Amino acid sequence: EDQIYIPLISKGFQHQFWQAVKTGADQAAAEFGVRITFEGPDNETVVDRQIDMLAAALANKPQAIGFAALDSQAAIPLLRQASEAGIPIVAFDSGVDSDIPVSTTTTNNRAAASLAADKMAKLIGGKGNVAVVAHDQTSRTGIDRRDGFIERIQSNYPSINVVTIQYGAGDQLKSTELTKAILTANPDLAGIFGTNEGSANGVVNGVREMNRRGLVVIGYDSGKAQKDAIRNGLMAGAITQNPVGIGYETVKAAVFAVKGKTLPLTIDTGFYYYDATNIDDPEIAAVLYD
Amino acid sequence: MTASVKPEYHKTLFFRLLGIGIHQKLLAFASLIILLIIFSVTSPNFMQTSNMIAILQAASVNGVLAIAVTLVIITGGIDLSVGTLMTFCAVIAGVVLTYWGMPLPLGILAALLAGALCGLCSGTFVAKMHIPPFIATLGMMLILKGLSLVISGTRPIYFNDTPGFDQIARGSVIGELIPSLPIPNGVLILFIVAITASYILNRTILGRYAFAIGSNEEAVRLSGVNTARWKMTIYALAGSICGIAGILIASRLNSAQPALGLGYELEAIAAVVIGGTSLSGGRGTIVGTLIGALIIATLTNGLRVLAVAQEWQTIVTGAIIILAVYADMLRRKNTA
Amino acid sequence: MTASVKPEYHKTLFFRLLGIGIHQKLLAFASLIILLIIFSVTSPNFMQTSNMIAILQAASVNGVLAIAVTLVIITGGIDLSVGTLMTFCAVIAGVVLTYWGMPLPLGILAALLAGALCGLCSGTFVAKMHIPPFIATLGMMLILKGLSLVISGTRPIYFNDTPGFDQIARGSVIGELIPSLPIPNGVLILFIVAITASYILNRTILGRYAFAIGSNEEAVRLSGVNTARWKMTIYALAGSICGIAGILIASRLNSAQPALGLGYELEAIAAVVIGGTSLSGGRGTIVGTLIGALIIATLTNGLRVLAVAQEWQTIVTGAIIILAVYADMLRRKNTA
Amino acid sequence: MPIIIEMTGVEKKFPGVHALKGAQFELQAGEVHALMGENGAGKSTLMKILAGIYQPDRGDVRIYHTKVSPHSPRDAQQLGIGFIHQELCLMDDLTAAQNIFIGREPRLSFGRVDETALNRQAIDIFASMNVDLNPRSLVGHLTIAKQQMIEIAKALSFKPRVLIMDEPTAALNDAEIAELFMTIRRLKSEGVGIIYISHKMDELKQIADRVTVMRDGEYVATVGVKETPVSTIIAMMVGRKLTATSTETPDLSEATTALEVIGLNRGQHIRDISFSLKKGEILGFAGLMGAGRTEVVRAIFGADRKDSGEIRVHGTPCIIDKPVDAVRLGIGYLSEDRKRFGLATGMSIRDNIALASLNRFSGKIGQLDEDGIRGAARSFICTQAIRTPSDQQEVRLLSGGNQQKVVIAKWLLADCDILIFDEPTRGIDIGAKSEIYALLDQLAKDGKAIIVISSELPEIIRLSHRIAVMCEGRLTGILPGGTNTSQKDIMQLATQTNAIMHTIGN
Ligand SMILES: Nc1ncnc2c1ncn2[C@@H]1O[C@H](COP(=O)(O)OP(=O)(O)OP(=O)(O)O)[C@@H](O)[C@H]1O
Ligand SMILES: Nc1ncnc2c1ncn2[C@@H]1O[C@H](COP(=O)(O)OP(=O)(O)OP(=O)(O)O)[C@@H](O)[C@H]1O
Ligand SMILES: [Mg+2]
Ligand SMILES: [Mg+2]
Repeated sequence: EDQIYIPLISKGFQHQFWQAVKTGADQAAAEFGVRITFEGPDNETVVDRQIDMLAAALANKPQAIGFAALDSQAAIPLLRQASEAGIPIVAFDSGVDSDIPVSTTTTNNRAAASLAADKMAKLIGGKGNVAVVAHDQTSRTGIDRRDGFIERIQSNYPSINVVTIQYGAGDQLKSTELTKAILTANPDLAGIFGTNEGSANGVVNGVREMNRRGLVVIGYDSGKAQKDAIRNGLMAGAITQNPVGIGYETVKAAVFAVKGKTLPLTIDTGFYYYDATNIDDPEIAAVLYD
Repeated sequence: MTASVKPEYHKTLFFRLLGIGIHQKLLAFASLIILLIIFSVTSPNFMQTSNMIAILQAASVNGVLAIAVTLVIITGGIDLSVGTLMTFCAVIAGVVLTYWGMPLPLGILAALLAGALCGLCSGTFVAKMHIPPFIATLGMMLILKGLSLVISGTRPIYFNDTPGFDQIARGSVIGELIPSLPIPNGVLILFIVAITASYILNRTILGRYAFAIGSNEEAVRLSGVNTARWKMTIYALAGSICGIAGILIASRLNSAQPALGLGYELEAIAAVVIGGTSLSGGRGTIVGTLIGALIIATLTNGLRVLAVAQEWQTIVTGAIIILAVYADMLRRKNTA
Repeated sequence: MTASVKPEYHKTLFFRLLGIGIHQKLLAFASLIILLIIFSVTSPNFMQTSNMIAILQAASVNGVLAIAVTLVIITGGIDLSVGTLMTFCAVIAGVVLTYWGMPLPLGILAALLAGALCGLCSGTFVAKMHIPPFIATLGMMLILKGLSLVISGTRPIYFNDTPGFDQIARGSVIGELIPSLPIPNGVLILFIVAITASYILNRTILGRYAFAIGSNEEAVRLSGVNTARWKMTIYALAGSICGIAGILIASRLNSAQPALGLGYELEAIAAVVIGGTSLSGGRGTIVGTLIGALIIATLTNGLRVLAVAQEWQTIVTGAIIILAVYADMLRRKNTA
Repeated sequence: MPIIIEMTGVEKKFPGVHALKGAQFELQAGEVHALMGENGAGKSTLMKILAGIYQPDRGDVRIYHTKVSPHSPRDAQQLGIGFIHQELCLMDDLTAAQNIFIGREPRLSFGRVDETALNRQAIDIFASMNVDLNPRSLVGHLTIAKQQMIEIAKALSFKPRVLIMDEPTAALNDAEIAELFMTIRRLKSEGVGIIYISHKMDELKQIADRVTVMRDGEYVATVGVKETPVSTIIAMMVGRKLTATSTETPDLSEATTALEVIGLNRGQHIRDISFSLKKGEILGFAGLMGAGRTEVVRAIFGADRKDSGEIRVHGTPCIIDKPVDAVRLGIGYLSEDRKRFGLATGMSIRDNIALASLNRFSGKIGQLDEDGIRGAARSFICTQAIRTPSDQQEVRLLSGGNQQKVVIAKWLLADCDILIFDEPTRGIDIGAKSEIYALLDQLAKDGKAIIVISSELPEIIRLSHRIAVMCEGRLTGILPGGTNTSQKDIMQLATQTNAIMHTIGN
């Protein structure tokens, strides 16, 4: 069988975001008639496990590889080995600090989080205390979203104060508990930003369990719970990337690379802010997942 | 030279059911009380009814899991699969209720049955195949983690179509009777599970054999007891308690999150040991475990309310776990 | 009625050093060989030099950690902090080399010292304060996790300014001599650690006391041995081996990743138990642990090369861990 | 003779137990000084204080008139005190030689152990004790008797000036005891002072020079062995006179057969064993240590597998694969190692007594009839005179004799009519022993069928209605009980390696 084989090594697997990326990748695979596999570690800290995955993927002599680096430096020797063997690498989600990838399909997390900050500022009237419930303290996406939000607040909205940042590992229950603690400690809190699906749902859950009204919650990514929360007003709005698009574009770029076509260095799949008003718009609905 | 904590039998019904020696056990609250006092002093927002309820609720899932582990630890075993088993049961409930659209009681029953069945598997590995409990349940932990993803299709299952499902943990029967005390049902369930488990441990043949097996399994076998069968029963019971935890967490999140659960086992075991149960088996109490779970929940909540930086929260939690167990050892040495 | 696996002494230097009884131990390879055969048959890409080397390399960090845990388990304890201690040591190396710009040997020394010191802490909790090893090292696990984040400023520390650092694990001294066999240094280090640990266990006083303490601590104490001191030494030794693991992983990643390490302890313990070491102490071999680590690495790699769906990989891994231990138990029963 | 050790006014309290009340003791060089007393009299505690394991609450310890206070086993070792513990205190996973020299391994450079020297030295010690043991064998695989030998070798290897032997012969057979006594006499001639604790009165005359008697933690008296009759010493120990009783073999010709074993085999250890046991009969099993008696009864009880053989209970052939099966058929087994196989020592007396009969005390949903259990436990505590503050006392805090009574009570409560006692009086004082004898007699009168295994020939002769003798896994003969059989008759069969059935009487 001469079917093109493209393994995708992602940053995660069981999370909805990565499953949405997988969906997009599967669509592209069906469309271009290639075979893909999709794998990712349990959490975004286990850098070495991801490299073992990459090594195993290389053993199968793939025609191209899609790779979302947990740490872009750590994987460079293996990536170099791959590119020397003539296997093109397509980076996705976040880039690899090197010229090895033939193309990078990504969302600008930092810019997306800044947009969340702008929306937050607007909704709370430009002043007050806000908190961040982040999903990870050390991973690229965790840092970018946290910093993108905080830096925008600090630089543009001097009367807004980020009182606390806590990390719930994207675990809904943990994020629920820590949201409740934040609410207890800050009775005057005006808004909370949850930096991924699990965090955002945890925040909504915590707010609901504490029966707090009038609090502005801004989330990230989509998923059924988050969409419901936006529809029924518990969540003001959320940032969404285009995970399906990321997966699709990655596989597409890989196929093109195998066929020797030239590719743009970065493919920005974009991000959007959605709330109750535009959630059903076709172009938004297209990038949301359940 | 450590004294043993033994089920003793006391006068008042409550303490009889919880199986505690008042005098000895009141001392075990010490660490908890100290924590409460420290946090009350350092943060004005800590001592509010709503926050106390938040702590209780935070302790509920871990508490139920810890009770399950306590049963297994008393027989001299350990159960690392409680976290993923909880998730697995939640997913099963999701499949039955949401995918198949069955009525609520059937979903709950399915979760409990699934838990009991998986527990029975672990129990069989341990009792019949003589695989060390650590490995048998580590293997189960991985198997169940994978199965949850397979069965759910790596997607959360929502319970929106099952009205009342989220009220199982979130609603408050007590709050309806006494509006000033809106203790959520999840907490109530924790206490009901605790009292039932305590009753089983201290008042039934199953409990008696659990202690005896943990104390000297060979002697029990030579007394003509089918130790394998009783051990399997205990693991199955622990499994069905994980099923309750699965319902609780699913109800709180109004969804079954198939990827959750890893890491919950260590927190549960920590609660058990802080509560004075010996990891070598034969000794332990459910009240102790409850206190252990409350200590962990209070600590976590308090540090968050104080807005201690996350990395320092971890450090302090680690230190306090060591200290709490150390204090418990000293206490028991002195009251021995 | 299970027979004991004991260090026995054999003729050839290699086996003497590894302390294995050839006849008995060759059987322990069985599970590994079976796995290798199954994967070779099912996937044409599995049996390549480069993939075998990938497996060895994947086993190296876990193998070194598992050796550290083996030492502790032989004394009848357990060490849950090995994963985060490894990270902590890597971070310390990063601070010394990158932040302070010291020369390479100092960085390595600092990592080993940090490991030994933390091990000594756990050892003190266990031996002097009589805290159960499970809890003492669970506490240490949290403390070290937090400390790694604090010290590193929650950022990875890169070793770009320390030339040659990445060659510690990635380079290949063997490959320079025999170009057709580019076995990375990391693997070489694993084997050196294994041989040294095996030597210590089977040939030195420290090893003798480790087995003796695991076998019957009270008897050793009554023989006038300062068991506390020796236990602390073992924990410190295990800690410094975690330091080696820290250097290995930092070199592989050319960075110290401060959040990594949680969960590594269970994999290490699984390797130890698959290798036939008894969790109740007194018995165990380093070769067994090596085989255990290789079984896990082979399994993980093979399932990936077969492109088994990830959720099924988890399920199969769990099942095989249980089966491997079961096979080991049956084997020992028969050779008893 | 110079006085080596003087202990005076020693007080020791444990939580809830006043173990020593002003006890005193004196030891001269070159004497064997027996320390006697009932279970729980405080003998071991006193010796543990001397050996630095416990610290006394009050009182003096002098060695060569110098006040000392050993604070650890190591201190005591340095003072020249060797201690053979009552409870075996060995590391099962280490070899014999490694056990003996633990803490004092001959070393090479870099902390290496000189394994060759270690084994050589062990061989020397074994040779001096005249025992045949491989220094490389794993202790966990050895019999209790061999393990006891290793304990003794370990204590000797210190070349102590004072050697404490806390019931060293509890697990030894007569030949081994004879060897031990040779060693003791040799040490004595070298001027070593020996403190000898034992419950076997006959050993007293053979080996001891003086005897100190303790009762309830108090010093009673020190007397010379030669000039004091044994009955006086016993009276000092128990504080009352014991009347020696002997059994009368009842006429069992009418009695039905309770248990029949036909052609039982298992590997090398059990070879073609057949015998029968009637209701109301006490069948003694004699033999040297390792003759296979324990193996036989464990196989009957279903604790170990059998290769072949039929077992009939009350005439019906039965399959007994697990202890559960045996108990269901009314067979109870009291193992020789009650700590390991008989008791859940961390649990209360009440729980232990009820352990084999919980089914009877549990209701529909498994709830326990705690009152019923308490009643049953208390009635056994009464009828068997178990000395304990309450039925809730943890079993591990009881003395050996009382622990044994708890095990017996467990089987009586379980309503077993076939009872197998394996070394029922091992480590049990003379008072408790006679109580257990009386109890066995009574049980037989009540119609129970009883098997008793004992390595003490006088005991076997005293108890049994018939005596089965085993040697190397074979049943070499069945002798009549009572005064018709002499120790010599038994020993002859016990050392007879080819199996010729001698059936005398019955
Ligand atoms: N560590 C301990 N804690 C509590 N009580 C103890 C402890 N050790 C001994 N005792 C109690 O002290 C008393 C004396 O015990 P000891 O072991 O000295 O008796 P003994 O004379 O050696 O008896 P035996 O002949 O049965 O060995 C007993 O009542 C025993 O239960
Ligand atoms: N676990 C074991 N491993 C190896 N050999 C054993 C084991 N148990 C018993 N044996 C051997 O089986 C034989 C019979 O032992 P058994 O204990 O039945 O003898 P016994 O007559 O009851 O003597 P004792 O009074 O020592 O119990 C002995 O040779 C003994 O060494
Ligand atoms: Mg004694
Ligand atoms: Mg015997």
